[in-house]
Amino acid sequence: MMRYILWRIAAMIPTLLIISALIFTIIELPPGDYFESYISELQAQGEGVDMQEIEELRAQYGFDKPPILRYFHWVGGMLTGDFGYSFEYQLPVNEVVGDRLWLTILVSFCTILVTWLVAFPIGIYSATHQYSWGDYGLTFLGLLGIAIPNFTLALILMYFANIWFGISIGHLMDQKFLGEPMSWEKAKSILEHLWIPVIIVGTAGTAGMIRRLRANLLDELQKQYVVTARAKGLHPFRALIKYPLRMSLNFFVADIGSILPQIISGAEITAIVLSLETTGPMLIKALQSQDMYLAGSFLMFLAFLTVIGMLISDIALAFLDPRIRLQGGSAK
Amino acid sequence: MTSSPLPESGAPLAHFVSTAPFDPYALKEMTPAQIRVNSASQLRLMWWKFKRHKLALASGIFLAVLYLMILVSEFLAPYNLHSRNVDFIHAPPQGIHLFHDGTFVGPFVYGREMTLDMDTLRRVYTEKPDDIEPLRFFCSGDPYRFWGLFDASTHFVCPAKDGQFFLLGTDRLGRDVLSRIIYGARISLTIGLLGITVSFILGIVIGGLAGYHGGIFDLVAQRIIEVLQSIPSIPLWMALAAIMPVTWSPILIYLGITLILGLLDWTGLARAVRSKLLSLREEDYVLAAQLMGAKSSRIIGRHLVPGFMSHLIATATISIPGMILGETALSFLGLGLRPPITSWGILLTEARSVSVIAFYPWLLFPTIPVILVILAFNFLGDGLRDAADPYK
Amino acid sequence: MNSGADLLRIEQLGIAFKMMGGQLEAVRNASLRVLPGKVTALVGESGSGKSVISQAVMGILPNTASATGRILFCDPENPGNPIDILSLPRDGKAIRDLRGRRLGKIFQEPMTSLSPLHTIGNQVGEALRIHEPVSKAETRDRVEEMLGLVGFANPARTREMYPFELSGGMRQRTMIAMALICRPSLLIADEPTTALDVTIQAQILQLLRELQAKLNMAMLLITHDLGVVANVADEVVVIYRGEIMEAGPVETIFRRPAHPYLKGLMAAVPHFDMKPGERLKALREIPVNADTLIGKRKQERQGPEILLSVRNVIKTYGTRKSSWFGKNTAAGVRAVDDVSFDVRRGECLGIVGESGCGKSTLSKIVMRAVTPDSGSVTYFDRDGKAIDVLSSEGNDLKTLRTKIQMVFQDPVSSLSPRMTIQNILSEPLEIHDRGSAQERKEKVLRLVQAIGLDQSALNRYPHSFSGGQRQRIGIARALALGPDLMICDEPVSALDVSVQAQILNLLKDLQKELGLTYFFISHNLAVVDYMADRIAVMCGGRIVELAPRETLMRSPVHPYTKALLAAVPFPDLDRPLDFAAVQACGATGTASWAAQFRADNDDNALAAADLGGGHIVLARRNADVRELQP
Amino acid sequence: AARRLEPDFLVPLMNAGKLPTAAGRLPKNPRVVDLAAMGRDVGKYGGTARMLIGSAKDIRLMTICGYARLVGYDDKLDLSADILESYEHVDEKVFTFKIRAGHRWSDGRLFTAEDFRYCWEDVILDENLRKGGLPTDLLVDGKPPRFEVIDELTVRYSWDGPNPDFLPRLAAPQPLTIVMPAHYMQQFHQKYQNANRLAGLMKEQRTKSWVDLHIKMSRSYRPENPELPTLDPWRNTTKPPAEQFVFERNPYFHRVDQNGTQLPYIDRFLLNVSSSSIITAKACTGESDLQATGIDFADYAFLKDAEKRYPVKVGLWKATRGSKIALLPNLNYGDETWRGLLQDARFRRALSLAIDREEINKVVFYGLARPSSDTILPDSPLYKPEYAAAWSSHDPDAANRLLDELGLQNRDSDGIRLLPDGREAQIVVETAGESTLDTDVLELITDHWRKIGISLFIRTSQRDVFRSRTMGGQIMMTMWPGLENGVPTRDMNPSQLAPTTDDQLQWPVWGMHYLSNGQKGHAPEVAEAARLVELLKSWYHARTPEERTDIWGEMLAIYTDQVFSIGIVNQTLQPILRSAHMRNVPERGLYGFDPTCYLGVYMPDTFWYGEDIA
Ligand SMILES: Nc1ncnc2c1ncn2[C@@H]1O[C@H](COP(=O)(O)OP(=O)(O)OP(=O)(O)O)[C@@H](O)[C@H]1O
Ligand SMILES: Nc1ncnc2c1ncn2[C@@H]1O[C@H](COP(=O)(O)OP(=O)(O)OP(=O)(O)O)[C@@H](O)[C@H]1O
Ligand SMILES: [Mg+2]
Ligand SMILES: [Mg+2]
Repeated sequence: MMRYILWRIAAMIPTLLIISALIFTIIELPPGDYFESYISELQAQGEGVDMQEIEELRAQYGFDKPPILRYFHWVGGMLTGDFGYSFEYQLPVNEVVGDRLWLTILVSFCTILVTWLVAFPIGIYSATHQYSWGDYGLTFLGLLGIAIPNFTLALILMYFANIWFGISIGHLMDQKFLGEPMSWEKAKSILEHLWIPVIIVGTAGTAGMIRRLRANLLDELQKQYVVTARAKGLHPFRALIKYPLRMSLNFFVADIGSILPQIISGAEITAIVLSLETTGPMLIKALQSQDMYLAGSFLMFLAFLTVIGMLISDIALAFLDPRIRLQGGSAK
Repeated sequence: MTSSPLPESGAPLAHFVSTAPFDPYALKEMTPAQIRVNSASQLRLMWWKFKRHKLALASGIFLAVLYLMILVSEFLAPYNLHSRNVDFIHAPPQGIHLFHDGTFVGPFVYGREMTLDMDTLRRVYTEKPDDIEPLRFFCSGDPYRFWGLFDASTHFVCPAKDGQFFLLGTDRLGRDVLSRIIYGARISLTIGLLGITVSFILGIVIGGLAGYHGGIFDLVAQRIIEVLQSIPSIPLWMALAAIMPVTWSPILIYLGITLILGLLDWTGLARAVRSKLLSLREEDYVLAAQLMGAKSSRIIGRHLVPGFMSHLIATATISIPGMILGETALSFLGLGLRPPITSWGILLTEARSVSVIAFYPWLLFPTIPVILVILAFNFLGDGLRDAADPYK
Repeated sequence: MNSGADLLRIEQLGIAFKMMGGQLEAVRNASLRVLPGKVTALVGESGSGKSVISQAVMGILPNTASATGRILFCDPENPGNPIDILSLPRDGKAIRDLRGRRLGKIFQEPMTSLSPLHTIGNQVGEALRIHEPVSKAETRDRVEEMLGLVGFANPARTREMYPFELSGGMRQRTMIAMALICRPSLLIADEPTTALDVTIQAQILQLLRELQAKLNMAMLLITHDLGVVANVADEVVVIYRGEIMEAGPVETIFRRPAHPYLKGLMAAVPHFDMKPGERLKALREIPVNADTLIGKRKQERQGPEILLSVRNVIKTYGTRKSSWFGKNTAAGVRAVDDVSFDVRRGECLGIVGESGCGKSTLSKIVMRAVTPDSGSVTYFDRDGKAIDVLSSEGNDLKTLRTKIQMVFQDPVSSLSPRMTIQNILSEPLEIHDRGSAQERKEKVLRLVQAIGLDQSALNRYPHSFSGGQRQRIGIARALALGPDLMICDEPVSALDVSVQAQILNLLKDLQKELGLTYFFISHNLAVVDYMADRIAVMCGGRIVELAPRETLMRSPVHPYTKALLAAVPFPDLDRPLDFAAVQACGATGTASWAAQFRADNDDNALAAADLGGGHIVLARRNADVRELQP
Repeated sequence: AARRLEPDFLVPLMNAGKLPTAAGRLPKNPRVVDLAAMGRDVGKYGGTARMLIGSAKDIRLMTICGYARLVGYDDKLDLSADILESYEHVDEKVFTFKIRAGHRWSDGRLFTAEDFRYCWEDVILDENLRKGGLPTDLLVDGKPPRFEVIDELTVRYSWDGPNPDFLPRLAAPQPLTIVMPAHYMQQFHQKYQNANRLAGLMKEQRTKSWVDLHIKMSRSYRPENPELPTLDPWRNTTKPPAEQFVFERNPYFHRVDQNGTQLPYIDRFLLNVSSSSIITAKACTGESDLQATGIDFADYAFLKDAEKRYPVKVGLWKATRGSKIALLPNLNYGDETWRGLLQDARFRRALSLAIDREEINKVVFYGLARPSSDTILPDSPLYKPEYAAAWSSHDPDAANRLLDELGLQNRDSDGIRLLPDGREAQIVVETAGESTLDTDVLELITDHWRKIGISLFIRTSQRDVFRSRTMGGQIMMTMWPGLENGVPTRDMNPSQLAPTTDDQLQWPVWGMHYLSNGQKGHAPEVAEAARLVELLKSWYHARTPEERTDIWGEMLAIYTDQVFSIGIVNQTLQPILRSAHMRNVPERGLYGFDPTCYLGVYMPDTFWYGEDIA
């Protein structure tokens, strides 16, 4: 196993290289570059631009050189911890992300937590009470969550949260706390705002998890070893947790690698609508304005999370099910 | 020898011998129902089991009707997709009445009048209580080109001549929301499924092979999955949308992009399949099949995947909303479908500001068919699952 | 011994299964009882409802079943207050309190009854943790003690292992340990010893008797082995197709069987004194036309004499724990240790041996389901072509897959749970493209009938069959392609003697008519005696003795063989098993062996010694052949 | 009444001795704003105004709206000295600027001729800082001015030829920079700073060269550097990146009200970064005290509704664009046949005539806008009704006739006209599709054009690629806002009517030609366009106001008659939301970037909070 892990870590290097090349290509694919979009944005407001200055900037950031050189420059920079420069913010990328990263982690973490806290009990309940009113009702609620597009849900929740609870529209905190240092009041304000994005982003994943957990559990519930456990006098619920649930976790564990990236990118639209101070809107904006180093480094960060997540998922899988042999072919 | 094998509690056991006739060759006679069951095929058995699940059956019928309906959207919709009525912009939904002043008139709506409140700049619609506009059925209304093939103008229901009938209200260009929902069903119910199909086939095949064979196959497949999973869809859409040729029709572009997304979307499923197969392949029945000389495809298809069916069904039904609403996120960023094509997702993106929720909530009506379809697919999936469940 | 009120009284029990197209009445009007401290044996035909009754007692009938009648349990802890188990809420507190603690159950199919994800120790100790306030350490000690009692040589190591790392018999012993760990007052044992070799079986029976005596434990014993019944039961109930046919004290049943079914059963028992060529007397004979069944012409025994040749095969399993840190084979288990033998065309080679000695592993190596560390397996085709089993590819492999078939030791897990019997049986035909769809259908029907099931079985799923029925389905599947060599791993262990007779006769007929070759693994020495032409005895991964049937049975040389033969229980009240004499004599008990058979930690000390007449025994290299002769 | 002359906000600083009193902070001769004459009230100090911005870059709104310029427009669009005490010019060739004595930068240092000199000699003329040479606005016939420091408070720029653009450029929303706080900027200049210190500063600011450092630290339009001394009414105190920018009053601001109270009244502006999609919603819940950007006419009803629930007021101003949105046919389109058609005035006129502007007005603008060609508004002294009416009536028949005349009489089975080479007449209009407005209008136009046998396809793409793709001839037509300045005076440069830059999407290649002095692109091949260029050139040399008026008139006539851009409606309304307590915000006004600088010419420094200050 140890060998396998080392081998996998080694395999990450070429994988990440391929990913970086792909990401670079995707970012380069749309015609134009940041400066084009910068100029046109200014023009749309009726402002003029000093083309001379733009040309200088272009030269400064190597946009007059072939993309391949820029690619190597970028990758080389990342290896030394230099993630490039954001044109939009006119700051090094590391500095731009700043607080947003923490808030993103906060939102993602809460979302994942809520998703699990909600999905597991409900999934188990639905499986053990198949076709009860509870099952139907919770299924319906869950599906409602994914049937309504995130941004619509965001608008609705935001609107009613404001009307009913007086929570200020959008953002992760009241305006007055923006840029303030952390305080009790600020934390309270953050909590007050947090539930909206968490619900919105969480619903989709929750419903999927409930349904899949339910399906997997229903399959396992009939297995003989559950009967054995019951014959030992184990409480059916404990039996369920210990045996079928663990079996059903297979799909869940297979997925953990992509949970974080998925939630982060799934939250993008919501974050834009709600104008959250997370990285999502920043990424989208960077992509739209072709602020390439910002976008690229960000995507690489997500990719890195994914790759690590996959490794963790594989190791967890082997822990979960001792029968699984990751290394070998089909012969024993 | 006694007539009951059971003595008093605690008493010594007497020798009991049954006196019932005994014939080792006797066969239990079967009822006709049993005979029918015994000679049915597995599919037929499943169908019978499926039928027992009433809600699933109802959902199945509902979906079938829906899919039949999209064949005749033009006929069912009271208006055309793009018919505008500039006098009825943002008109709220209208109730159908049967009685006027206590007398039966048949289905009709009251005529309405729009006034513009110049102070708040809102359009105010007032019902004219004596303007009865009876609905017409199988009537001639907006002319359309049926599936682009021939001209026709028959509709299932139309407003009274020179009247109006907006059951679900109108949007900001005065287009009938109901008609747009009916037309939108065409795209929403079809193209997305294509994406699901592609991603499912790929997911099962690649995940299946990786999980079943493991080793180098698994290694390569996993690296591909890693790479694909690392590329979020939004930047990809942005890139693709930028390089797709202008001359392609929007529907073609959308189809293309859906397919591409399908081609990229299989990774999650593949991983689930793979990890499940990694453990299932250790089962004895797989070994049994191998020893019979079954090929991998057969083992995966006949032995392993069925053991995983519930998960697949659940995943499929849960991906349907994603596919129906797939374009909303993109439309939101201005990358999705463009007029003249519409879908439920597009209709929803049109309601993208808080003011809509406050003033024109009927623009959110398209969520209702989405919810219904998703529920129907899920219940259908439940029914299928149960039908395939040997323990039921 | 206290014989107060009945511990368990089953009154007028009826159990029916909801099925497509109607009900299946599995049990009708069954009444039986178990006295405290006594053993009631429930015997009967395969599929007659024994296991279902035992499930009803535990309150763990499947959802599709419905039960009528009463099952009264009179807990000695709470005497005079019988509880009707059927009336307790399903999985309620009351019944949960009984299960595991007061009622222990040994399931018929040990493989599927254990969770593959949890260690043996975890699963065995679970009942203890549920019902008794025990500390971790205490649990561990009790578990290890229990594992030791059921015959595990190294309980500490076994505790850490996973079920799939154990042999069939080991899993069964795990089940026994699990059922016994809380010292229940009633043990429901559903075929507890089918997968055990006779010596271990005797050991387990001994253990049960001790517990009975010590704790006044009663036992509802479901078994097909009339020998076991004769040796441990106090009362016997005979059930046939869901109805009680005969009941009485063991004496009466054995000495004065009255019902024709019971008589037939007694008559069908294979015994060691059968004349060559004598057929077993099955209750029902099903005439089988080998041609139409297998669909293949009667074939002369042609081709080279040797069909399969196994040479120096070695297989070592690494344990999972060690596999976390690189390949560490040193810590592994040597399941098959330098085994060589030949299988001749048309013969039946019987394999007997200690539970966990590597029989199944060996058979899987021959099937190429397990790759040995070294050694070779060669198959000789009818036209003399030698195929290397371990490395063949393409066409050769395809031939092998049709020519060699296997009956798995564990019938449940070898049947795809989501395929109907129809599909399971026609699958090999489909794979190898035999016949049209219609022909396949007909053939499947003939196969099903040949194994004593009827058409109504075709559209059911494996889980809805009884243990014996599933076993027969496994046999039918192996027969479907008409193989040359059948590897049967305990093919009839779950069958009652009459159905067993029926199946054995079928196999014999096929052997005679089609020249089928069998590689027959069994713990039932009488069965092996009936079937085999030559018998190999395995112990600790090695073949310790190999001889023609007669020779081996009459004049065994190896101490292990002798011990085996001595531990066979006879269905005869006058030949009781001398439990005291049965000692641990397997791989763990080598110490008691004569010096010339012991390896004494020297890997290379032993070699096969030929005693002539095809009689080979494993002994020290320097041992004198004559010394070995009995 | 005893008026308080010091804002509470500054009192602590003054008490601490860090700040002089008002008298010490104001120039000897401050600019007096006569509020009464403007019909406004004298206000009182205090309060914080919150404003929502769509991205951090929008902090430049404060520079635009603050509108402190050397010379600036008033709300009648007349030029007058603002920061300068006075200015004079001789024939628009020699400009003499007089600085207010005692005028100080926001850090308290005196503002003198040295600041002009530094900017001219050490920045504009510095080869490192100005690699591309001088800004074109400073060149007349390719030659820079002579710069002289007359005395401490007087500077002079003189050219050989007239530079009528000079003062308007200084008054522009994004002004020409000719002055910098020398005392502050010198520390970043190679010439004044020792190399070691400079290197240290570069490291601190993470710039690669001192040039970058200087550029970065001197940005005044987008005031990202909180240290940079400014002359604006409010100065930024927050360093980006941030979600909220705090602008505080400049204690040395040079304007006073008629009572001598130093402006601005409002102490602070808080600019909160929000995504543009929820600015409206937030503004409607009272989270903004002054909002014009990010809210749209379409939201008016919603905004108005908020008046009921929150202390806000919504007014409607008139947008100054020549047309809210216009269709710009690319006269440099790559396809030969199409280019021929697009360059033919009859074709453009037909397209214009086919549009039912009344319908669009009704559907999208509640009938409150005015159908018009893309031209100036009646608010401009140069306005004539015929400009607006040119080819902007709804006359499909005339349009059809024009098209038939052009040889497009053949149609296919769907009624779509065929080009001479047999292709269908399909026009692809590109739009940024950022608001539904564009697509809605296009959808309506699609129907209108179908009636004349032209099919329209909408393609949304990122607007940043429009310019280069239009240049490359890949875009046939774009949807874009109409003329920038819809309320010009004759003294404003009419260059927007002629091909003068490469970002004019109807003729970028010609514009490039002009811009590059004939180096790139090519000269207009359409006579009328060429004439526009000529007229523009003659405007520069026109001596009398009448001459200028005439030139403007002729250009406007040509532009509208030729339908170089197809206007739809103009005089659309822009909602302006303000706190109900805020005073002096005009009810009506002209809203636009150029020339009114959004709120700039209406002087937000005179806005104040009445009643209880929020
Ligand atoms: N879950 C089930 N659903 C339907 N029928 C069942 C089910 N379980 C058992 N049966 C049927 O009930 C009958 C009795 O089964 P049971 O398992 O009790 O047999 P048994 O006496 O234990 O046989 P064996 O000795 O072969 O194990 C069989 O005919 C079997 O097919
Ligand atoms: N997958 C495995 N991993 C590790 N050890 C195994 C595995 N399979 C079998 N073994 C070990 O190999 C030995 C032989 O097992 P095998 O199943 O061949 O025994 P057997 O002779 O068939 O016994 P039984 O009669 O009890 O079925 C046992 O000690 C068992 O624990
Ligand atoms: Mg049984
Ligand atoms: Mg075995």
